Amino acid sequence: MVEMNMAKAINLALHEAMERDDRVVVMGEDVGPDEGVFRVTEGLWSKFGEKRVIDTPLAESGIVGTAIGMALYGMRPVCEIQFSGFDYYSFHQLECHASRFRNRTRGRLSVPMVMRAPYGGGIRAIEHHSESREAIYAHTPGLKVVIPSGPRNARALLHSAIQDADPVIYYEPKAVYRLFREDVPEKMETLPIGQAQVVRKGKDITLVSYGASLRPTLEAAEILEEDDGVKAEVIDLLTISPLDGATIVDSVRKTGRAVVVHEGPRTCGLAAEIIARINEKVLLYLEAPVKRVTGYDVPIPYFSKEQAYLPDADKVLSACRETLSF
Amino acid sequence: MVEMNMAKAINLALHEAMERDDRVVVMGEDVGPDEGVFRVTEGLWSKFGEKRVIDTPLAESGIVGTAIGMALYGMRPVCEIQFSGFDYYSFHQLECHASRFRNRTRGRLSVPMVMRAPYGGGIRAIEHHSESREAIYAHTPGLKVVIPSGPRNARALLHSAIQDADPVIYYEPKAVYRLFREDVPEKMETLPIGQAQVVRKGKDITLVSYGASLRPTLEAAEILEEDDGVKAEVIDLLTISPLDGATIVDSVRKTGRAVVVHEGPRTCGLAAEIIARINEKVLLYLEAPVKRVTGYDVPIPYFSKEQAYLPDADKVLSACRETLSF
Amino acid sequence: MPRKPIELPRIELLSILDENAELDKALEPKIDPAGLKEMYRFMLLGRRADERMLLLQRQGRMGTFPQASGHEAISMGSVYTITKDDWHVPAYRELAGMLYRGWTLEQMFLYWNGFEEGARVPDGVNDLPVCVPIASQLLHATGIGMAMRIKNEKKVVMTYFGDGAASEGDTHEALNFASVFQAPVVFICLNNQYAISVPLSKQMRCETIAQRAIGYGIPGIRVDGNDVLAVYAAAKEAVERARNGGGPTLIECLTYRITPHTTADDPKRYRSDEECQLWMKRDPLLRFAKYLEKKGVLSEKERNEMEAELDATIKSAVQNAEQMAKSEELANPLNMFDYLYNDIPQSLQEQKDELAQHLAKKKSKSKVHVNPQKQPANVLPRA
Amino acid sequence: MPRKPIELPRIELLSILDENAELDKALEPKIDPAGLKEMYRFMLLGRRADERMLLLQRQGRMGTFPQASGHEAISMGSVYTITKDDWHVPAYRELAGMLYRGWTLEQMFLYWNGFEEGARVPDGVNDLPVCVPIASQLLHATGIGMAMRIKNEKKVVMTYFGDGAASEGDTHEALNFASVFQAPVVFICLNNQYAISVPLSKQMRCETIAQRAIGYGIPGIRVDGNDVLAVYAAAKEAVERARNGGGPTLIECLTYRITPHTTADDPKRYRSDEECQLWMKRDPLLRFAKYLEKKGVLSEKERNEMEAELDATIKSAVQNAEQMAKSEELANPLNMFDYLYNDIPQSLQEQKDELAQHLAKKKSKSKVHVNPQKQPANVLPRA
Ligand SMILES: Cc1ncc(C[n+]2csc(CCOP(=O)(O)OP(=O)(O)O)c2C)c(N)n1
Ligand SMILES: Cc1ncc(C[n+]2csc(CCOP(=O)(O)OP(=O)(O)O)c2C)c(N)n1
Ligand SMILES: [Mg+2]
Ligand SMILES: [Mg+2]
Repeated sequence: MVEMNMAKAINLALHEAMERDDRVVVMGEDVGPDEGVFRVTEGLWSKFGEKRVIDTPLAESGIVGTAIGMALYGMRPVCEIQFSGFDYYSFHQLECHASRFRNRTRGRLSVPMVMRAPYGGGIRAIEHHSESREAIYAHTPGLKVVIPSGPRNARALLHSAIQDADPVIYYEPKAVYRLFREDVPEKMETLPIGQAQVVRKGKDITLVSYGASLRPTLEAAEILEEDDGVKAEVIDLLTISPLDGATIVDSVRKTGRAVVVHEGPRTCGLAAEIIARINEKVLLYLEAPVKRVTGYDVPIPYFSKEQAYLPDADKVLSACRETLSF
Repeated sequence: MVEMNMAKAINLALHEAMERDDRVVVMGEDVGPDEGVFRVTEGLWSKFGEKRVIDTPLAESGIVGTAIGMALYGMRPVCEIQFSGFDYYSFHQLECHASRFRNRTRGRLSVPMVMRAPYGGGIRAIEHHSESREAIYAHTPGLKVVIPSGPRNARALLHSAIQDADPVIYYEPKAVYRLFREDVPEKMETLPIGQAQVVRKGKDITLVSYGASLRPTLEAAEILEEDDGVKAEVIDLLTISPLDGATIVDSVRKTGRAVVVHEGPRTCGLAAEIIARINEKVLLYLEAPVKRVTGYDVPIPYFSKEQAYLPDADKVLSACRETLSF
Repeated sequence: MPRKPIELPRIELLSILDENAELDKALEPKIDPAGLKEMYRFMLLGRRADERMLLLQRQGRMGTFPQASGHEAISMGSVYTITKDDWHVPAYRELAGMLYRGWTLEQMFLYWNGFEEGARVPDGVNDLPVCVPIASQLLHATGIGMAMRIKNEKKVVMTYFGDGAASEGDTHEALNFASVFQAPVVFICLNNQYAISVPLSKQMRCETIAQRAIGYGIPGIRVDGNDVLAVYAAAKEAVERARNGGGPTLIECLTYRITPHTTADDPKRYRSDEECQLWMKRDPLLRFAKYLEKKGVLSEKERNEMEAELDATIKSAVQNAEQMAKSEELANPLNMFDYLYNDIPQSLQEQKDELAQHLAKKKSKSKVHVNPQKQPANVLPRA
Repeated sequence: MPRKPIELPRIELLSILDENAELDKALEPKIDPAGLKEMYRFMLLGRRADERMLLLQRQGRMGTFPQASGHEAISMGSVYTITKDDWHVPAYRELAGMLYRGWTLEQMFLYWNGFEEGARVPDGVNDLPVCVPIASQLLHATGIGMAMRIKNEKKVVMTYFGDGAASEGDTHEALNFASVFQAPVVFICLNNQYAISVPLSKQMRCETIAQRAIGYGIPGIRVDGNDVLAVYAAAKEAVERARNGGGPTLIECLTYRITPHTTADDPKRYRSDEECQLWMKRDPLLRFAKYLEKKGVLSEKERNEMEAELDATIKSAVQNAEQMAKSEELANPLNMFDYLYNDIPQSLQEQKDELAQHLAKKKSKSKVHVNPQKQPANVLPRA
């Protein structure tokens, strides 16, 4: 076991993946000598050289489009979009091609690529550097969307993403990059994509979250236990597409109450889908409406006020108490 | 009253809007002498000339980006993306700018533009010509998303969209363009954006739909009455963002049962949001889970099999019966 | 220092076999008779298949499709310069070239008739399928070329786009990436002077598309796109350069779209018939046929025999395709779920079961309610 | 016809006041003393404000921001050629030009400190605010220019982008639209040879960015970006052409980013200090100051007085900005809901109420749970 933060853990996974599989290439803006604006590609360029660690021109569609070509040719490109707020520039390449080639060619061709991007707020960045629009990718058939919440699962999931036969959007909660450290095993490990984790057992209420929102959610769960003697079960989705409905549904069947927490906008966000799944499978077990603690339907404000936009333990706490006393 | 189909009604609205307001310009690929690949811009170029009816180069981001500039300058651009399956090319311009300029400049600047695009399947077109991804725009704060269902509301809503102070995505159900004719009043009329319509009164179950899916939904409602003696209330959303939750909720409070119908993919689609709203406001009135009759989470198949992908009266009917006998 | 002009590379125009089949001997490429015959054969096959598809479309036996007639010299002249190990990344008017690369006529018919199976790249063929989103394929071609460089392989990629496609941001990004990474990609621009109804003059204001190469520091040339020898010569030079590490080339092939944009388009709305007639006379096949005849490679008699034989092939391919379309494998809507992911996710399996049940119920029912299978013809999109 | 080269327009290099302040008299633009003084004044104001923001940032009183020092000649030399009725569409290193156009120092400080109010275009100012998504603003500038043409107005748009931005598809689309519609737009490329860490050589392989103009059939020129007279001369020519219906121009201004990309960047990782030192000597202000001194327009003494006066202005602006930041109007998070739409939709009002309740509850509570306001410095993004 080695203790490290999430940025380091993702960096470790990239080193490991490039060592074990020379089809893996890393590409993006400033991923080379600069080692990424968050240092996530540290040491890669000096170790693997500019043929496999590629500083690209400043063009997101170019990055994703050429990565698709490389993947079609048998490489395993891991491309980085510097901030998720700029991946709209390449969305047509993902929707029209990365997500469709296997289906279009009846399985003859596939696009085993990973698109990494730091997402979310909380680091006092300028406009367009704090977006959380993972729902757009969850709404795009043919893609998988993975969002880690800590160093250990970040490293394991990135390996799974790189090894996956299909394109994976890997969103990195940038506020968590250096927020805390965690033990990561020496031995390389993976985690199944499409499987959520119950990270806290409980019987009274189900809290569903992922990425950066997981921590305030867990914080709230602890306060609930201390102050209210309520045992909350907390689910960390880890993959938001394909969504692990079963784990959510099983928990709600038991607790009858749920709160969903994410920082992306509310309308048509992940919480909506989760509520729809709960409604379809365990409606009659519900003792209260499922509450949403999410970003609001406005662009995340400039950083002087971003904290008011983001879900925090207090918001989750109030939502839980309202749900419990419904 | 004049009887006309939807394509003609939209064309009429464009003529009327350009006549009454010379700030209105129409721009896009083949909207000029060719009068649009669906003939929706018929007669505009010859009447208003190439300064106001602009054939653009083949570049969607260019079309939307320059339309934003025109709107910032005080024009009222109505730009056309030839098929909604290509509007991803310009999504960054909408997300980063059209939806944000008013907020960014604290109301000093605004982007009163309309982006028109034919959406949806059912016309035996080739790949990328049958998409239905309106949820992406509904998930984008700062935009409004309008989807008419027939000639009369199409014409009225387009006027409202063009007169709106903020950017409006106006999705045209291409399968409905020439599917039926309807009386349209001589006098120009508008319809409030953000207001759904109860197009069929009922007490037993609420059917919510919009765009091309409205017809199979109505068909199902009629069969329900004939064959099952069930009175279904049918809501035509007309605007999907901002969503008129109140009209839906009021109906469900009365019926206790609901089915939502749209052709876009299911996960994180509009139906999910509608279910979330119902859950938040009238959970305790529900006597059965709200069912979703939607496109599946796969790209709409090539046209030989598209009908199996699309919602049809049979699918809605089965969903209603399951909901009623739950 | 006063105002000082910078040095710029040359952009040339190339024509070898002109519209009267006059040959510029000095520039005539060396292609053996068998090769010349093969090139003509696939140009003719493409032409005849295209014409047959038009008839089928009129009979309601084929969907809307973009006609390829008139673009055969560009497709065959370029594709003939690469090997099976090289890659071919078409847009959608490369019918002749795709058939040469190993795509079957059956697939072409199935593709334009709404079956994904028509886009399944044949085993052993290093092609991408037809690409509908304009210009997007150029980045795939560039990525493939970048991968070839990374792997130190001496392969090349031949890719295609139109004059309208030249306006898309993806085209700029592809040319720049290819230039920066010296990817072995040959960019063939089919400048047929129209993007549906939009003429070149509304698409751009530069005299040639070839001169855009200057902005990427790569070689650029404009050739007569109805002159298969000129296309071949320019492509061969570019392929050799690319294969030897010389990076990408932009080849603009000037031609004219003598057909409607697609079977749903009506050119009378936006251009004169004279213009079209003028270009009809420049037909790449007529010109090439004369050359082959003069050269004693292919007599008129042999040409007619070839045509009869190809027509027979096409006829049976149509029958096969229509048979295949009825097969359980192709006709079953449930297959829409089977190829999206390597393994189908649980929630998607549930959706498949949902549709399966629905279809079963429907079969077993008398009273059926479905969307009108056929729309009035005029709702067909014209693009 | 054999291979025949086509004729190409000239692309020129222009420098008037070289790095040793040697003047090319023949090319010296005519600007009256007051004008020259004003240009220098805003260049200096921009420089001093930039330097002050750096200090504030180090003290944690300012967010991450992209430094503008070194780019003053490009910004002022170009913006000084347009009138208040013309439009100014900056990227994010046009601090000097924005201040000249009427943006207040307070706004600049507020903007980079996380307040939208810093992006509120002052009344009567025809500018767009700072644009973060690279190259996207070029299409807005082009659209504005197209609108001016439609309205038959003799106005122009001056817009800016970087050498990295030149790689974006939007830049291509903007240049092509401007060319096709002959929009009165002057495209100023700040070629400072780096896009964060990526040097020009990895960004493109063409010798100049100016030569891309050839691909759009518009005039292009490369000027010394540290020579305010050269920038002014080129911009003035382009503005006059645009104003008279001559369409867009691409002006590449060659300079160097003597600062880090932003306050979060560390250039030592990717470039040598020597390179930077070399360019420091070419500072546009030093050069311009010498010229003004020789010309007797501005003595060293006057310069120092000007600097002292500007520093005082900056000092009080900082205080004002920090006061404003505390005001209820700017500090209240609920204002995030107030400017998105002309009228707030019902569902959004409900969300506003939800947050209002939450904030109220929080105020009235002792035990508060919030996300850590401050992250460890090293999570700050470096772009
Ligand atoms: C991104 C995108 N936008 C629009 C379309 C619709 N469309 C199909 S072909 C075409 C014109 C293409 O013109 P050009 O590139 O010159 O190719 P050509 O058809 O003339 O061979 C258009 C606008 C599309 N398929 N993709
Ligand atoms: C679309 C987009 N991609 C990436 C970024 C992150 N980013 C900000 S500045 C920058 C480099 C810009 O380089 P250049 O265009 O040369 O301008 P400069 O900063 O050198 O003035 C990058 C990659 C962004 N803001 N927008
Ligand atoms: Mg064309
Ligand atoms: Mg730069």
